[in-house]
Order: sequence, then structure tokens, then C-alpha cells
Amino acid sequence: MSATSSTILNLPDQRTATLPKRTYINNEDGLLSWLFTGDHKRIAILYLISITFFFFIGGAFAGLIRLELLTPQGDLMASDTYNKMFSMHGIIMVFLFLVPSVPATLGNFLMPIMLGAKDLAFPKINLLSWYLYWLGGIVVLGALVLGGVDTGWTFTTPLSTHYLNTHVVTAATGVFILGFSSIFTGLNFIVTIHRMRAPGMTWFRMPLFVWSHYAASILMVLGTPVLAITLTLVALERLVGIGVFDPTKGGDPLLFQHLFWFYSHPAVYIMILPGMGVISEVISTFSRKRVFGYTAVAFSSVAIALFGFFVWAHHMFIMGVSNYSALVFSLLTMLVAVPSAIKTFNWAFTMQKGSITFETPMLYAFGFLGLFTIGGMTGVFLGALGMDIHLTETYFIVAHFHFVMVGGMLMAFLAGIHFWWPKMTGRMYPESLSKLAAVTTFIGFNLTFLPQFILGYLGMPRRYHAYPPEFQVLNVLSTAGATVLGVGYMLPLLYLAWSLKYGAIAGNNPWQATGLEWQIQSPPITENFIEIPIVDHEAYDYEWLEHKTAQEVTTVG
Amino acid sequence: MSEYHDPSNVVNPEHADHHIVTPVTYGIVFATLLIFTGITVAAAFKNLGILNPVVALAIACTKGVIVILFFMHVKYQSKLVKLTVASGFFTFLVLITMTLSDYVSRAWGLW
Amino acid sequence: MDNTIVATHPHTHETAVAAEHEHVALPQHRHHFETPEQQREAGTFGMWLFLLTEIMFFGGLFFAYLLYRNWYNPAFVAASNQLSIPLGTANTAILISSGFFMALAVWAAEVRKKSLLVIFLVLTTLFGLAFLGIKYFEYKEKWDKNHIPGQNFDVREFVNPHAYGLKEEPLAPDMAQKTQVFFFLYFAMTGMHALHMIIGIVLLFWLMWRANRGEFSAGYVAPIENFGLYWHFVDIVWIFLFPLLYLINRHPVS
Amino acid sequence: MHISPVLWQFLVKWLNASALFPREASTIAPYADALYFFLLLITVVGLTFVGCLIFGFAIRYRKEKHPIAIQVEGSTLLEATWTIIPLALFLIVFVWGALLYFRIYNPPTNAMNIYIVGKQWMWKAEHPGGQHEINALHVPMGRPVQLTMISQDVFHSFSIPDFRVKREVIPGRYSTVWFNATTPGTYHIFCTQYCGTNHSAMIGEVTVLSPDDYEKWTQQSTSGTSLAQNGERLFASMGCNACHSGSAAARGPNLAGVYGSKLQLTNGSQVLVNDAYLRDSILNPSQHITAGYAPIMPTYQGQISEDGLIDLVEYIKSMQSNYRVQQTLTTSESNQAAPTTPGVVKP
Repeated sequence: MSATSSTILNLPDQRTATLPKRTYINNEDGLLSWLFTGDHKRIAILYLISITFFFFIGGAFAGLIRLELLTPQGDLMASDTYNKMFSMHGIIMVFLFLVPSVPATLGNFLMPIMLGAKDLAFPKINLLSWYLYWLGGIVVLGALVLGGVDTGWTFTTPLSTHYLNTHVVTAATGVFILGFSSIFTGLNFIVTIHRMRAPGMTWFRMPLFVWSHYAASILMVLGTPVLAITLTLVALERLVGIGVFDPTKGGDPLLFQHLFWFYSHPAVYIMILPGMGVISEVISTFSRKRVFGYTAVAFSSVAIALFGFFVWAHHMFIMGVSNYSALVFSLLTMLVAVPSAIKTFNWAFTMQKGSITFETPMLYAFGFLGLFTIGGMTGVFLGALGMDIHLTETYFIVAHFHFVMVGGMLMAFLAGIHFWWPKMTGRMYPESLSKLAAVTTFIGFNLTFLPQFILGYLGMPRRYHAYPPEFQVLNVLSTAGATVLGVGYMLPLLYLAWSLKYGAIAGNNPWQATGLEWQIQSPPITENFIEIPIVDHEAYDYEWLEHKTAQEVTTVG
Repeated sequence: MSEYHDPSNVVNPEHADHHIVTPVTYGIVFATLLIFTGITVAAAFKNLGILNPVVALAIACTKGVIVILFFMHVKYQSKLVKLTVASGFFTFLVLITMTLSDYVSRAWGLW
Repeated sequence: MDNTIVATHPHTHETAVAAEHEHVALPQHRHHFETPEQQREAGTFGMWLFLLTEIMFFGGLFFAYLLYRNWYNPAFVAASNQLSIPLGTANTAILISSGFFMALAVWAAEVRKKSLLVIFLVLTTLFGLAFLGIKYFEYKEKWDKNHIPGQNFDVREFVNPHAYGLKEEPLAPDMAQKTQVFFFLYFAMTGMHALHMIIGIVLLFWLMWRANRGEFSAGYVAPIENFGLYWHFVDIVWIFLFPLLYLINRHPVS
Repeated sequence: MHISPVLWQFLVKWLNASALFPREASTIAPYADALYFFLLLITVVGLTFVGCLIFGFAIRYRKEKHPIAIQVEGSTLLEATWTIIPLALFLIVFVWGALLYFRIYNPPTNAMNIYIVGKQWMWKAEHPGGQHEINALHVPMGRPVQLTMISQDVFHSFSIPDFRVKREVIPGRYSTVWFNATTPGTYHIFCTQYCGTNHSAMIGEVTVLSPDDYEKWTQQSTSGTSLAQNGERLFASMGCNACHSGSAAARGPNLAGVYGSKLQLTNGSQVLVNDAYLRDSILNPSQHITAGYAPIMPTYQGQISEDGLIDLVEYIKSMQSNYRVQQTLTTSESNQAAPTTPGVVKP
């Protein structure tokens, strides 16, 4: 290939290339072979289909919400319906999409391969986790079908326990089950990382993708059970009237907040950390350079996981926690922002002196960097005690976490899907169309959520079905942006489906990346490796790759 | 089944040999636990003031640690398992102390 | 959720063939593990991680208990004194014995004594059932006295203990209402514990059946060991519940 | 901050007209905005910096221009720099934010008090002088106003964006917030904590009046009886005066002048008597027994509404002298007779 070409894409000759004969996809046939599979790659595909399904359901709710907010009056739907819409949007997006998105799809698919293992430690638990996901998903959908739930995804007591007659218990049961799905994924990852690494794969030779999943898994295992017990108590409070969260019986509603956020704050790190792992891989590959300060990036993941457990009460600054406590939690919140800053700069400097190309995953990664920086910095606004008073519970919050979750996580997810698509399916996605989708998503996203920052500072409260007319201009902008964003998300669905049949044959290593997953055939065989690799180089060692490629050429030639 | 024997899993610090605890050890542990149960009931009937819950919890912790170390074999397990157990209790303590930091300091007034 | 523990143990696909030695591949060995040793350690580690989630699960309840015990100490003392010390102590001893037999069962599996293993598993189960039986009578007594939190909760015994032949100090009416918080936590914590025991006993029957077929007396002991971890964890929870719920303040008020 | 007033006026007008920022209508608002602008500044600088890095590197090191990547391990110096600089900035933000927090949540001692009761889905404002408002609040300009708030049902949150104040309104506990309005006009009140079906209808308007107008308003809109007078009636009708009669032999402690004092309790602790204490000792008396008295007071949980509790608290607060105690007794003797004393309104 010529040194001056603007792409690193290296595809086999399309006239002669074919997909490998035996792959994990065609190893066994029939629906049952998929439903009872223990293969982590197949489970990843099952998850990918499932979360896409739920993403578009959640997205449909988002669309309806934005449509309602087009006009200041509540004219599209009744306020109860609207409340159910945003509750469902939140529950589906958080528990059924964001938490499992990268770990359960890309993580499941890649983790064993990256470590040089044949499978995750507990394949059956992995499958069980997918079934629990569906069970939870169906229960949540059941709550929707039966008439919906309007607590918001936070299940705030005493509203959820005493003042609503919607299907709170059903929804809580769904989330409870989903929690166990997430616990089993995390548990599997931790055991796999500890016990299943290939010979020579030391901790500091692992790709950063694995490190970030490790950090996220710790949070899943230790945080999620607290949510489970909290939701159990909410359900009991509703069914039996036990009074732990009921002030008239001597309970403390703030106890619910403490327990709920003890999980739900680390949960945002569960959501974003795997995305950060994807970004590390993508930026390194398209800069042809190892990640700047590998150790710092690895440890900052762990630091985020650790500090993540100490900051939950920043969701409760105005809720009547003691001032002393607020001080401590605010300070710790400032500390947890630092590792994220480190990561951002390390990613930027990874590009320094690299040899950069601009394929779709890289464009998504650029989008991630910009949006995550805004999302992260606005988090500092909210961590600052005095500022939080004005900003919390307004659209500023909404914009902030959508910047981190959608701008950060979803961008990373799409970057990862495009990046590993050739590995998962053996075929390339159409490049120009996907670049268009990346740009559309970026523009649409900013148009949707930047106005919400302004709305928030102006004071528009979140979860409002109707709002004072002076906020309309910005809301119209936001809704317009949401339309563009919707198109941006539909595009990949269409062209990725198209590419399954018509995409160019990708070959083993289209990106000439260094990861172990790129050294095997695509799509991989069921056992991943013909023989277990012996790892003798660090992650992102492009000189090793060059050497290896040169050798192969000589052998073949 | 690969014939290849993975050296990193045997020489690495996360590995420990399979140790079989004898019934004698179990018997001693069993007796100790019963004795501690007796002590904790007896101590509850003495008025030790603030020390009552402290003693009760101290005995419960001791019993718990004995069970974890011997019945659950953690004494003979790798550092990894020891660390795992410790991290569980650490996170539990984080939950308790950080939440209590709110409840305790609420009584200190509003500056 | 706990029945999923079953899946923690790598399943067998074929009936056990007696393997004479550790180094001979066991039929239960899963292809993606390099060595049986690696598989065993992965299983133990996974089980421990699962127990971590259990710690945090009970952790939420323990915190609620800690908080309300401090807030409503007199109510907690009075309500705690309603629980029966002899039954509680007996139950503690029974549960410890059950744990002891479980530990012996693990030993029996490790030294490959099939009949001993089955006997110890049966003993473990019997003591577990005895625990639940006593718990049933304790719950029944609370039911009869209307001490189950809810609409019919009765505070008379706490407002006017002397009329019921109790030597307790009477509680002020508002504080007496708070005994309901204690009883709720009592039922939630012991109930959650009992639920874990019931799941454990179901698993025990399954293990007994498999042990009787000789599956665990040929060097493959992971299910027994991992179940042992679970059973001991349930013990530990009770070891903390007993002093916290039964022994708050038993000495006469000075 | 010394900016030329003309320039400042212009800036404020421009900002108001473009509606990117809410109006600054309280003394707190400029402080909040200052921090906001500082944060905005570091965000923009940080974003520009990251953007420059990305675009700079992307152009400088794109493949056409820089075909062979040069491997770099990392740089401890650089990494330390971008650890320490953000850390320092965040710590500044923390201190600044904390100072702002105390400014917003520490009412000055001379603040006038207004009670707010939140319920699904309305705000009730109760002025000590007996003015009752729903989804509206009238306050004088240039005078610190403290709101003592409580919810009758679920969590609500009382927010006035133009004042930059907000606080959760919690069931079972008083929470407070204060402000000092600077510009006459009307401003939004929002409930910002999701509270059920008509959450978005739980809005109101705060009207800031000049001191004269406020005086006029108080005259016109009073219901005739102050909160303390209502409380006095309630005090008599609930039979509180049977025990809290103020005499030395009474079964309950003397309540005159108790507000603001330090009480010794039977459990040995010392408490400052404030609104929250008074409310809680009516509902959960046994936890607040004054030293020397028996725990015989029944609970009034579920028997008095939050409004009633506010009346009682306000009445007990106003019992500062022996004279008031005598009045209580007189009232109790004549029982339901209208109180003769003028409502004492705490300034």
C-alpha cells in the first residue's frame, strides 16, 4: 500500500476473497443452537440484537417526549401519559440499554479473545444473564403494557410507595431482575480477567478495553445488589406498608435516596467506563500509536471505579443531607473528575506524532472526546455545591447526563460497533454512508442538547409536561435536533443490516490493529484460537505487528 | 482439551494449592463457635452500658471471621480470594460510614 | 435469584466416570479451561464474587437496622425483648451444627468418601430444616400476638406491659408505634435469611441426589465446595442477626 | 467588582434581551452567576484546548503528512501537569461552590419568616400576619426573607430560578431557604422535583413589591387572624394548655420563651429549640422529653395538619413573655372565645 494514502484500510482482493468456511456463526445451525449456546460471541450477538430493540423503543419514547415539548402547552398527550413516557424512557434506556450496551455486546464478544481465552469463565452464566435480561425486559415492557409506570426511573419515595397507583412493583421487579443480569455479566468478566489470561498476558499487557471493563465489572458486582434490596424494600413498602421510607411511620425517605444512589451513581460509571475502553482502542488504532501513558489510563479507570463509590450523595445536595456531608461529598466529587480529565488528555496526546486516518470509528471517537469534555465539565458545575442549587433538577441536569451518556457512551458504542463490525461479521460497513451518519449524529446531538443547557440555567425544570412560553424557542431547537439525531441513529441500523450481505469482505485485520482479536480470522471460529497464543508483547505494539506482518510476507512469498 | 499447561496460572500469586482441612480442625472450630454463642448470650444479661452492643458485635465478628477462615477455607486460599473477601466488607463499610456521615452530622445543626 | 448458583458450578454432560487421579482429565472439565485446577479456582473465585453481592444485598438491610436502632432505641429494646432467647440460642447452635456438617461434607468429598458425604449432607439438611421449623414457631407466635407490621399491628403490650405480665418499662405511645419498624426489620432480615436457607435446602437435595450417584467422590468437588461457601455465608448472616435482633438489651434496667 | 455602571447596565440588558441567562433578581444571583461564568470560562478554555489538540494533531500528523508514527511511551511530566492543573481548578471550584452554598442556605438572623406548605400540586404560602396565598408569594424588596418549608405528601422542590435559590421540600421535616429580592416584578416559582401527575402544574409566581406596596398588600390581604392567633385557638382546642399551663405544678413544661432557648432533655442531651424541634416534639414527644417531666404526652401524629402545626409552632414562638402565658390561660378558660390579643408578628 502506498504511504500517502489517507486510509489504513487493508482489505483482501475482493475478487478472490471469501468468508472463512467455518466460523462461530455457521458452526451450528438452527435457532436452538443460538438459544442454548455457550459461545460468548453468539451471546454477544444475541445481546446486540436485544439492546438494539430496546434502544429503539426507548428512542421512540424520547421522540414522543420531544414532540410533546415542541409547544409550551401540554397538547399532544395528557400529563399522566407524558409522565409514563419519560419514566419508561429512563428505565429502558438506563437499565436495558446503557448498562448492558458495551459490556454485554462488545465486551462479551471481545473480552475472552483479547485475553487469549477460548470463552468467558462461566459460559452458562453468561447465557443465563442474557435470559435474565429478557425476563427483566419483558417484565418492564409488561408494566408498560398493563398501563405504564410514572415514577421516573429513580422510583423516588414516598411518591412511588404511597401516591401512585401505577405498576411500580412490576417495573421494580423488572429492574431487580435486570440487576442480576448485570451482576452476572460483571462477575463473569472479573473471573475471566483474573483466571483466564493466556500465557504471557500480564496485567500490564492487557488492552485498555479490558482494564475499563474490569473497573466497570467491580462496580456492577458491588453496587447492583444495593439497588436490588432498595427496590425490594420499595415493593414491600407498597404492598405491605412497612414504613422504612415513610416519614409518618418513623421512616426516613432520605434513606431511600442514599441506598438508591449508592448504586445509581456508580451505575453511571458502569455505563461510561466500557465506552472509554472502546475509545482507547479506536484512537490508538487510527493513530498507529500506543496509547499515551498506558498506565495512567489503566489506573484512572480503576480510580474512577474506586472513587465512584464515595460520591453518591452529590445527587442529594438540596435534599436535606447535612451540610457537613454535602461538603465531603462535593470534595470527593471534584476528585473523581480528575481521572476523567487525565484520560481525555491522554487520548488527545495519543494522536501526537501518530499517523492519523479518519475512518468512521475515529470520527465517532472525535465526537466522543468533544462531547465527553463538555459532559464532564458540566458535571463539575453540578458538583460545586452552590452552583448545584440552581442547576439541579433542571434541564441542565438532563443535558449534562445526556452529554455523558448519549454523547459519550452512545458515541463510543457506535465507534466500537463500526470498529469491530468486520471482526464480528467478516464484512465491512459502507464507509461514506457511515461517515455521513457519524456527522449527522454529532450535529443532531449538539442541536438537541446544547439548548437544554441554556434552558436549564434559565430554570426550566425537568420532567415538565407543559412549560412557560418563554422557553419555547430553545425547546423547538431541541426537538429539531432530536429529529436529526433520530436519522443519525436509523442510518447505521439500515446500512449495517445491508452490509451483512453486501459489505466488502474484511479479511482478518482490516485496520492493521495490534489486538489479539485482529490476529485471528473474522468472523472467528467458535474456539477463537486454533492454538492458545503466547503473548510476548505489550498492547498497542505496532512495531511487533509490523515485524509479524513482514515475517508472514516472507514466509508466504 | 489442550495439552498445554499454563504456567502463569500456577506460579502467579493468585494461585494457591488445594488444601484439605481435617475434621479435627472443623471440630475445634465448631466447639469454639458454640462457646462464643454461650458467651454472647451470657454477656447480654450483664449490664455493661455502652459496651453491650460492642461486645455482642465483637463476638459476632470473631465468629464470622472464624467461619470465613476455616469453614470457608479462606485461610488456605490465594491472596486473590482474601482480597476479594476484604473488598466486600470494605464496600459495606463505605456504605455504612459514608451514609452515617450524613445522619450523624445532621444533628450538628446548620452551622 | 439464588437458584442461579446452580449454574455457578460447571455442569456435567456425561455421567461421572471414576477418574483415578487429579492429573487425569475429569469428565466435568470444561474445554475452555486449560487445567482442572484453573477451572476449580475460577469456580471458587466466582462463588466468592457472588457472595460479595450477597454481602451488599444484606448490607442495605443492616444499614437500615443500624439507623433506626439509633433513632428509636427504646422501641427496639422493648420489641427485641419480645423475642425468645432460648429459641434464638437453640437456632444459633443448630445452624452452626448444620454448618459444621457441611464443612465435614466438603472434607468427605475431598477425601472421596461417598457414603460419608451423603450422610453429612443429610445431616446438614436436617439441621437446616430444624432451624426453619423453630423459625416457624417464632413467626407463629408473632402472628398470634399481632406483632406483624401492617394494619393489625398491636402496640398494647408495649404501651402497657404490666397488664401482660411483663417487667418492661412502658413506652410512650409514639415510641410504641416505632416497635413496628423493629418488627418489620426483624421479619425482613430473618425472612431474607430464611429464604436463602430454603433455596439452600433445595440445592442440598439436588446435591444429595448427585452425591449418591457418586459424582463428587472422584476428585470433582467444586459443586460441594461452592455450595459449602454459600451455606457458611448464610450461617454468618445469622451469626450477626442473632445478637443484633435478640440481644439488644436483656439485662434488667438499672 | 467595579465595572462602569453604564457598561454593566448595558451588559445586563443585553443578557436579559437575549434570554441566555435568567434575570438577576436577588442578592444571591450575582454571586451564583459569577461562579457560573467562571465555570463557563474553564469549560470553554478546556474545550478549546482539547479541540485545538485534536484538530492540531489531526492536521499535523495525518497520514498523508506523517506516514510513519513515532512511538511514545508517555510523559510523566505532561501527565502530572494535566493531573495537577485540573485538580487545582476543581478545588477552586469546590471552595467557591461551598462558599456560595453557605451563602444560599444560611439565612441572616434578621430574616422575616414565611411558611410554605407543598402538597400535590400546589404551593401554600402562610405569612405570620395571617395572609394565605396559593401558588403565589408576595415579598418585600430589599429585605431578607426566610422560607420555612414542609411537604404534606411527597418530595417537592421549591425553586425560584431568577433568585437562584432552590430547596427540596420534604415530608416530615422543615427545610429552609432564604433570599433578598432586589428588583420588583414577578418571577416564576417551580416545583422541580417530580411529584406526580400534575408536577408541571405546580408552579406559581413570586411578586416582589417595594416596601410601601408590600405594606399595602399586607393590609389588604390579611385574613384577619395571624398564624399565632390560629395557633392559640388550636392550642386551646387540642387541650395543650391542660398540661402546658405555665404554672409551676403543671405536668408539661412551660412554653413561654422556650423558643430559641437551650433545653436539657431527659436523655441528657441539650437541644436548641427551633421550628423543627417544636414540630417534632408535638409529633414524637417521647424523644424530646424535657428534663424533669414524665413521658406522658400523647402523639399528635396524623391529628394535626401541617398547616395546624405551623400555627402551633408560630404560636409557641410568639409566647415570649409571661403576659402571653396568662393570655393562654385566659383563652383556655373562655375556651373557644376569640383571642383578644393582637397577633404578634415576628418581624
